[in-house]
Amino acid sequence: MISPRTLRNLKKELRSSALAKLGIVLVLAMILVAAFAPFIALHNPTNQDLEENNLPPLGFSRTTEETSSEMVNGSLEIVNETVRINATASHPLGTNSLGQDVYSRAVYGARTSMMVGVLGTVLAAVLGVSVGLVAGFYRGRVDDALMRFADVSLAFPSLVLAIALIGLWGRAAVDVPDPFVALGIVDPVRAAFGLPTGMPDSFVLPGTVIIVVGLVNWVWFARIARGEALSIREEEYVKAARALGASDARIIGRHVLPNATTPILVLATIQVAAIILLESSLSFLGFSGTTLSWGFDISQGRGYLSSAWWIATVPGLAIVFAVIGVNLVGDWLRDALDPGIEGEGGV
Amino acid sequence: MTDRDDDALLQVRNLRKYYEDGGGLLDRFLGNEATSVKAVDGVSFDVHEGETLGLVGESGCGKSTTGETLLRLREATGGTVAFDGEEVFDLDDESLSAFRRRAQIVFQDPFSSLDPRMTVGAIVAEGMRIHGLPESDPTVATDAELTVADETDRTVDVTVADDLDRVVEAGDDGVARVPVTVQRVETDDEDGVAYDATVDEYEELLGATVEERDGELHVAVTVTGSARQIRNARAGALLERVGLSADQVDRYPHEFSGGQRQRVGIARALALDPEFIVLDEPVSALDVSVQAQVLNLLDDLQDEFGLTYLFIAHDLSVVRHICDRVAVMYLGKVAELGPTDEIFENPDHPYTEALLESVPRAEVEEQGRRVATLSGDVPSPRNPPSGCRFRTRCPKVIPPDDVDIEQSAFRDVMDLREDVAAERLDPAEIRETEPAEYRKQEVPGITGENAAVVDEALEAVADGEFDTAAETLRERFETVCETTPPDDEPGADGEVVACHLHD
Amino acid sequence: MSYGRFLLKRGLQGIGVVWGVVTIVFMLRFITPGSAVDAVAPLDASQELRDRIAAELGLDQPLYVQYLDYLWDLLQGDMGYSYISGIEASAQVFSKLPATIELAVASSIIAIGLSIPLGVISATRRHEPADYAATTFSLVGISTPNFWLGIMLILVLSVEFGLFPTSGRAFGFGAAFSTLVNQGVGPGIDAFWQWLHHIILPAVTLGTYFTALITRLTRSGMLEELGQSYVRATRAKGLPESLVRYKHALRNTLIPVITVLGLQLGTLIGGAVITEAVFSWPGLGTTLINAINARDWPILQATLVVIGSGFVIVNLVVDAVYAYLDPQVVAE
Amino acid sequence: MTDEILKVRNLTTRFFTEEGQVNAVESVDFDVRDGETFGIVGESGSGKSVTALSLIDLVETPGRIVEGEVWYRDADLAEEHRESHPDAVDGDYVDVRQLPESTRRWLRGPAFATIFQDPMSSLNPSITVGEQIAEAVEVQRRARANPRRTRSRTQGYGLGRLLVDSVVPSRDYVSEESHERAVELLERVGIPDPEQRAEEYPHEFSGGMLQRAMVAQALAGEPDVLIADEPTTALDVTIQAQILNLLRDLQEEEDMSVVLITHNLGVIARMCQRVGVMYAGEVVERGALEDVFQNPVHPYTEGLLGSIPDIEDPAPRLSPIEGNVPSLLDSEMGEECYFADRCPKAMESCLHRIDEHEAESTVDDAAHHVRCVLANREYDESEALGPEAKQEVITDD
Repeated sequence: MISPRTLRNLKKELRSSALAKLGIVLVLAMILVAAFAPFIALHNPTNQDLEENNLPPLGFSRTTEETSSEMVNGSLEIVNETVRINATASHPLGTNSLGQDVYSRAVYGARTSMMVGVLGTVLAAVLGVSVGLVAGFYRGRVDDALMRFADVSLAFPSLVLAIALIGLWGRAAVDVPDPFVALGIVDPVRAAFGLPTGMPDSFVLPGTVIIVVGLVNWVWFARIARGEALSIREEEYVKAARALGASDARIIGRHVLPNATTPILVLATIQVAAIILLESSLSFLGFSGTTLSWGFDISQGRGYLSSAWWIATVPGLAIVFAVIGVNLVGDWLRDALDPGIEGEGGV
Repeated sequence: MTDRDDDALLQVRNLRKYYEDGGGLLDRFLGNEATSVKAVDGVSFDVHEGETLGLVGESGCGKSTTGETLLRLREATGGTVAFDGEEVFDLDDESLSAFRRRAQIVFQDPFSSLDPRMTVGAIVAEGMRIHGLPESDPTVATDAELTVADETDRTVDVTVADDLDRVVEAGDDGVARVPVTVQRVETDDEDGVAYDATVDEYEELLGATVEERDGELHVAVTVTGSARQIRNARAGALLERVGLSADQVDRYPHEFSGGQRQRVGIARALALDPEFIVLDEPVSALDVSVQAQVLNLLDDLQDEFGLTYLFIAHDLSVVRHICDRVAVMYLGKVAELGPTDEIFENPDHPYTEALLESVPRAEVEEQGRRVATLSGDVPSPRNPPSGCRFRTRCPKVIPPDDVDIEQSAFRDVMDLREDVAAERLDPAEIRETEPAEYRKQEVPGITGENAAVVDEALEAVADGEFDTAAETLRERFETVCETTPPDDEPGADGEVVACHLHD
Repeated sequence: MSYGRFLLKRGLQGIGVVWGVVTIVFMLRFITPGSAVDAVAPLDASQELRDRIAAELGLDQPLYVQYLDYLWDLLQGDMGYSYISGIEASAQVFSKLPATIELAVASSIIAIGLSIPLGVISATRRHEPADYAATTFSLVGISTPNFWLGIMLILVLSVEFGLFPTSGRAFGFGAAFSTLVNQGVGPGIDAFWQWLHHIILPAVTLGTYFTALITRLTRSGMLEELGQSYVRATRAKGLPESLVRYKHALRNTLIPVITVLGLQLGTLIGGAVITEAVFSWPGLGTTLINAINARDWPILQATLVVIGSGFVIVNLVVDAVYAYLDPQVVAE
Repeated sequence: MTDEILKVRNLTTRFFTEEGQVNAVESVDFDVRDGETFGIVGESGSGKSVTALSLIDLVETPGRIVEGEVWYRDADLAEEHRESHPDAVDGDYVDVRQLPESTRRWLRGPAFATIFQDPMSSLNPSITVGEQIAEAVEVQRRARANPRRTRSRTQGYGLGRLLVDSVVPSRDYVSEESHERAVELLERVGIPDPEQRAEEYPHEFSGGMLQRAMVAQALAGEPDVLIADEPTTALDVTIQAQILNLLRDLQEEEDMSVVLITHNLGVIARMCQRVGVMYAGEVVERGALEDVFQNPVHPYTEGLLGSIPDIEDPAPRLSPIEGNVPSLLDSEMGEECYFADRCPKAMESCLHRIDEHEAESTVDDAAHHVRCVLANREYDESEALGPEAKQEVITDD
């Protein structure tokens, strides 16, 4: 599918750009973290331990006022002492208000973001590209109808529409069994490394969010695909194919789509980044189908800004690094393949 | 209407192609009237078997649109195109597909005519894939040229699969023949000897098995290659035929130069072995030295496959070199049509004359040659001039017979009339320089009655009344060239001179 | 096609889009599980009570009748009454609108004011510190979720250093302005300072993503424009480099940037919704979220309609500027 | 002997790309005389356009003018730089390559003016044609007003004003006289109704009219040398004839020399007195039109002339040059004559670098230079390079 010339351009650009290398490293890291979460998470992210809540990350400590009552020569006295709470090695990045390990939740949060980002983009791409290609290729009324509908759906900011749809359709989610846990290879490995076992055997895939995110972002793909189809159909090799007797379906499948993949590929990377941001915004506002999400953790940490700043900070940094990685890969593809799309796509 | 010239392979009659734009519902509501660009506005010509008809003209004259419309790559607005007697625009899908195999096209731009994501082999073989070729032609007999190595003492008979012609092309005698040799081979199993048959051509596509039955050797030759392999081999052969090499089948278009890419385009057109090819400016984008190579190739292919060409170009020296007959087009219509030498040696239509005059010759005599150029620009095909479309620039525009005026002066008058119609004159300037004086500058060669009428018109312009000025000039100087369109129907000899000088 | 006729055409198309927006908002109700009555009727309401409510809300009419009623009411500015508070929906929504507009305009000014110069400087001073700084800032800018940025700003600037209020909106721009007018300069300045003091953090939060986006666009647009052959031809006629860059290249760079501004307006308004949630800024965003959670249909529909048509109006302005800059658009 | 206005010596321009060093222009020598049209002909990839850009110092990275002198005759300029750049001045001639970059930029307009192949992409689409021509006039007017300070050309037109102008087109930079002069120039190049057309945008012009506007813009600085890079290639043949007539008339009336660059040998024949043929970055043959066209010495020139179909008496078959244009990648260019692999008369002696030889010339005052051994010896069959040697030449390292 990817022609050797595209591969050559990609390699050439990769060699000459450090940012591209950084991008690939970050994205690979995110994929690995998401895939092998059960192995690298220190604790089961959902385990609560109220004794050890709001523990600071390593290198920091926290003071808290503790009041205790004591019998001092016959009368009840309230004693205020300031107690210093130090970080513990078992929770390097600290714990949140329910005593859940912040680092482990960030690791599992990667899985949610990755899933929603990729699946949402795929759904948007399939919807958008098919409609856009047909509209651009046949033009006329089909094209007009699409363009008017695209204008209307652009009038609704993705976040606004997403909130409305999720709010109204509910937050149905799917319990996906964790393959590694199912294979039973997680606990032995964790035990070997002296890590606590008992990782969650499944993780929650926010079905509604993925569908809504796909529905909300298909317009960007439709616009790009339509633009490509409009220009490619005028190319001489399409006319030559028609002269050879090729049917419309063959022309679209064999000539238009393959030559339209470059801008669609670049837009896809932009959309993955945008959807990760969108998903975290939704879960921050409480519109996500799962609690194991960076956005949700940030919203939890908001209440403890003064006392436990790390609860909100760590998942936020995770989002930033993940999205920077995806954006850098997007820039690498755009610089190497020069698809000529600027500013399309977005939250 | 001329009778149907029976041996003409292609008969185009009154072909029209208009592009509508600005026709959106909203546009009409807002009053921006839908305008139609009359790219091809009634073109008629024939193309005879084995001939190369040139279709030449400047950009915007509609030559490429004509080429594409007659192959139904664009929807025609009107007119008829008969190919080998069949009306192309009425063909149903099934017969349209058959027509596609007989008529092909080669494009101009080496970088846009090949799909960058397909290998060169796949590009050339695409036609065959669409039409399920190579299929076996039942009328073609198949045979083997048997050579039996001397020491085999058995009688041998050979049976050849009848779809052999999918791989081996039929010879002149209409038989697809393949050389097969049978020889004895020493083997170490018990009877010490066995017979082996090998096919000496297309080894990877054909297989030969030999069986010994009661003292006789029976050799069976069958096609073993898959359809894809056969197509690939045929594509390789076609690449060789156009001057590239078969082992470039898996290369991509970006690995080839402009000239080589055009050769791939030609190989693609040949894949369905058509009878008729539209060559739409095939060498215009190439450098001179590469252009010569491709022109020679097109010549050789025409002789070898008996092809008929419609050669579209704007370079007159290339057209002179390769075409038997030439049609000169201007603004969507045929201005002149006839045998190449006649058109180039003594052109009849003023536009053809001007074209030939303008072409710079690559020889020393050309140095410092002063060319009498046409005035103004090509008018917009949105609203072409009435009557003869060339009248706005024609150096031989015909004055009305009751007006005696010298040709160049009449041309100035007609230019003046154009400026008045387009309101390009500045009333203040005319007022300031006095109409008579202004007339002397703009239209020097006129005197007496003619001068008086022009002054009267300029007077009107000075008062800002462009319409009355146009009317006064029209009454006196209206020419047949603007009232009646010249006849551009091919005569009995198939020639056309669309000019009133020749009615 | 003259400039005026072009705008008229865009205007008519805009009205078509608004009509589309209204239709989709109306349809929203019918693609949602559960009936609107649930939002109003108490849980244990009897079926007979629920029917009466449904009739009262006109839900028992055939679909197209409801649709025409809805359109007719809308045209008269009547968007129904909030199921929860009973206040007129349009009143409630329009009272919240200025806050969102303020926020959107403030962040746009920051964004456009910062990003165009940043983009141009980084394009004309490639591979220099300025370029690297701008590129890094813009990359981080578009990769940071604005709600997290808001929280971090609150953490650092409000909690730690106490420079800015953590949330809320003291004076609206209008209120501050009227204070200036009625109560003279002293309180006016103070009112404006209050307004500014409260809006800085939300505006920066919302503006950052947009600033980063436009900086990247301006930079790549400028680089592409400087590679065009008309730039070389302009230099060939002896024009000084500053003229070539700003009068010629920058002008043509702004055209696609402005087009994208129109496209990305949705991102701005979407961002406003979430920024308002972070800073509890009393704008349309908070109204929308509350309406959704409470299934308060009139308010929800009113908010969406206002956001949609606001978007169309702003896009018309963008088209006007775009057509002014690029004469070819009008000619097409 | 008419005097030369421009003498180019050993001009070498190279592009340092990732794939390696591309030798676009390789030690090119030629002169341009007063009031003469000097033609540079060659196919795509021959380096003719890069030569033009090198003359006006507009070679952008990754290209760089590595070597070469461009001697331009201008008494005042020579006087000005006699002390500051002693070795850059030789009599009235100044080697502009040794002058500071700002002075070279200052020469664009009064000394050199350029018109390009596609007029539509040589003008800013969102600014009126009149304004862009007036700009060219204005820049010369301001430069002449105070030649010393180059900033003079943006005096009273600071960055702030510039930024405003980038959005709101204003006429601040350009004075009223410049606008009138622009309209005069439009009329001068034969555009009807110039006041009205000056207010129109490039997309409202036809190709021919726009090229006339480009010529008008080039005349703004009353240049000594007009460099025309494929001026009529994008035009139809009748419009081409109009533009060529215009160029010839202007050359006579403005007493201007023209460097005409094209691949069309017919245009060269009609316009040029002397011509240089370029192949793979080198000038392989140069001299009077009669010499180069009637008794070409270099086999490439012969091959080129043989490939063109003759409109007057078409030969039954063309005699093209076999093979393809060589790659200009330094790593793939050996030490031999770059045409050796395609040359029908290639010999052993062609396998090393060849510099210009003087061949005999029929025209008295025009030297006939050829970068080929055949300039002063006969082709000797015995030394001919066999096909395998030629093949080996292509892939030798």
